[in-house]
Amino acid sequence: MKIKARFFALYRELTGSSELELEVEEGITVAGLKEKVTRDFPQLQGHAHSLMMAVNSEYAAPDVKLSPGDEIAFLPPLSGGSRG
Amino acid sequence: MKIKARFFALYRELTGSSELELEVEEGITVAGLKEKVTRDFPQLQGHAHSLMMAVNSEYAAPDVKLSPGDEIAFLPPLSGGSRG
Amino acid sequence: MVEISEDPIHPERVIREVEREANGAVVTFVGTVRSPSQGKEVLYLEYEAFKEMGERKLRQIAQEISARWQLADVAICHRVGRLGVGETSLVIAVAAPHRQQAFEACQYAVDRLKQIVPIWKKEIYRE
Amino acid sequence: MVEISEDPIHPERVIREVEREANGAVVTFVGTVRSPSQGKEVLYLEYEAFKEMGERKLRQIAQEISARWQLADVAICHRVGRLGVGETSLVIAVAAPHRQQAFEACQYAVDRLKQIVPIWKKEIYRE
Repeated sequence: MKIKARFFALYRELTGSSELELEVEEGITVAGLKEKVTRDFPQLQGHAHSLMMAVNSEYAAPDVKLSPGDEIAFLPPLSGGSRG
Repeated sequence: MKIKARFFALYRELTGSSELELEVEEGITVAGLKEKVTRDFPQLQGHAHSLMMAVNSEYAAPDVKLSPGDEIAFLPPLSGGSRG
Repeated sequence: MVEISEDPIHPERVIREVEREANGAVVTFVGTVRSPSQGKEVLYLEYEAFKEMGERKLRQIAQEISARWQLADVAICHRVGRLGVGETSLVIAVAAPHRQQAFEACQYAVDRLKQIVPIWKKEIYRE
Repeated sequence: MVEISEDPIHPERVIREVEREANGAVVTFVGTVRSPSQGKEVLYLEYEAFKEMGERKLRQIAQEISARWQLADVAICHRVGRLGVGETSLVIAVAAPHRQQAFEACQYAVDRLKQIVPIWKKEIYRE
């Protein structure tokens, strides 16, 4: 099945992509996709521990199963707001 | 000696004056002036307990002695700011 | 900057007073005329101040804040005269390098203003 | 009203969003780009957002506040893109009948934003 991966900030810079369409096996989980993507982009490996993931614009636990057409976002540690 | 008395808000309404020049004895204290003024304006008597006084734009204790030309303000309970 | 004046207050102008390159956080309190009040519909409100003393006390509050929360900048404007419902009576802006200080100091300024600044309010109700 | 946008933010416009006749107190947080930061002179700053999710999370924060502090109105604007030193990155305005609620809820909104809203900052230093 096809899903869409989106990379932000540091992950966009490391992968060189902001958006990718990926072919993955049916029933893959969030954790499974994370594993696959860090295999495909070894430069992400040092950052995998701080990675948060969102499915269709909502934070998702590692065991959530993906469906065709899902949009999965790879989110580095947040730093919104101001320094104050 | 001459001093200046100023009345604000409720006290201005009760006395009908915002400013009065008063002749008082040398060495009179803040408390002494308060007594004299509540004698001259009996309508202030019910409010004397909540009265704050300032000498030359600074809160003053009852035992402070007044000097010629001092400006003494009679201040009702404060209600600045907003209701919030 | 502290001010007691009959002119309408623009919060943005007050905020701009305390913005400095070193300050990351500005916390602002805006007080507006509310209706209903005490169960009654407010027509308008009259604020009266002992202006000279009031501005002196506002400066004192700003100094107290600088002493207690180092590096905090404060601006306070209180409007007096006749104010309609929804109009702004008070703006306090506090800037500090860190937001925790700015929140604390702004709250302190509002509390202190009610305690020591000689300003009086009269609510005029319908009927 | 919540918004993540490249346009400059006007605090007064955000404050106006939450003003209601029943609200006496509006507490506002304004975040600005600071320099120096971590001992280095900041040239400018780049904010990047996952906009759809970010605005959804901002709406969630507004709902959390309405649930916890009854009768509180919230508006949040976060700017993204390139911001110079002194420019406003964030404005949060919270209005409530009483100031204590407004202060607490505004502080909660800033903390929560840093926890859950997908926005990233990059500081570009001189040299």
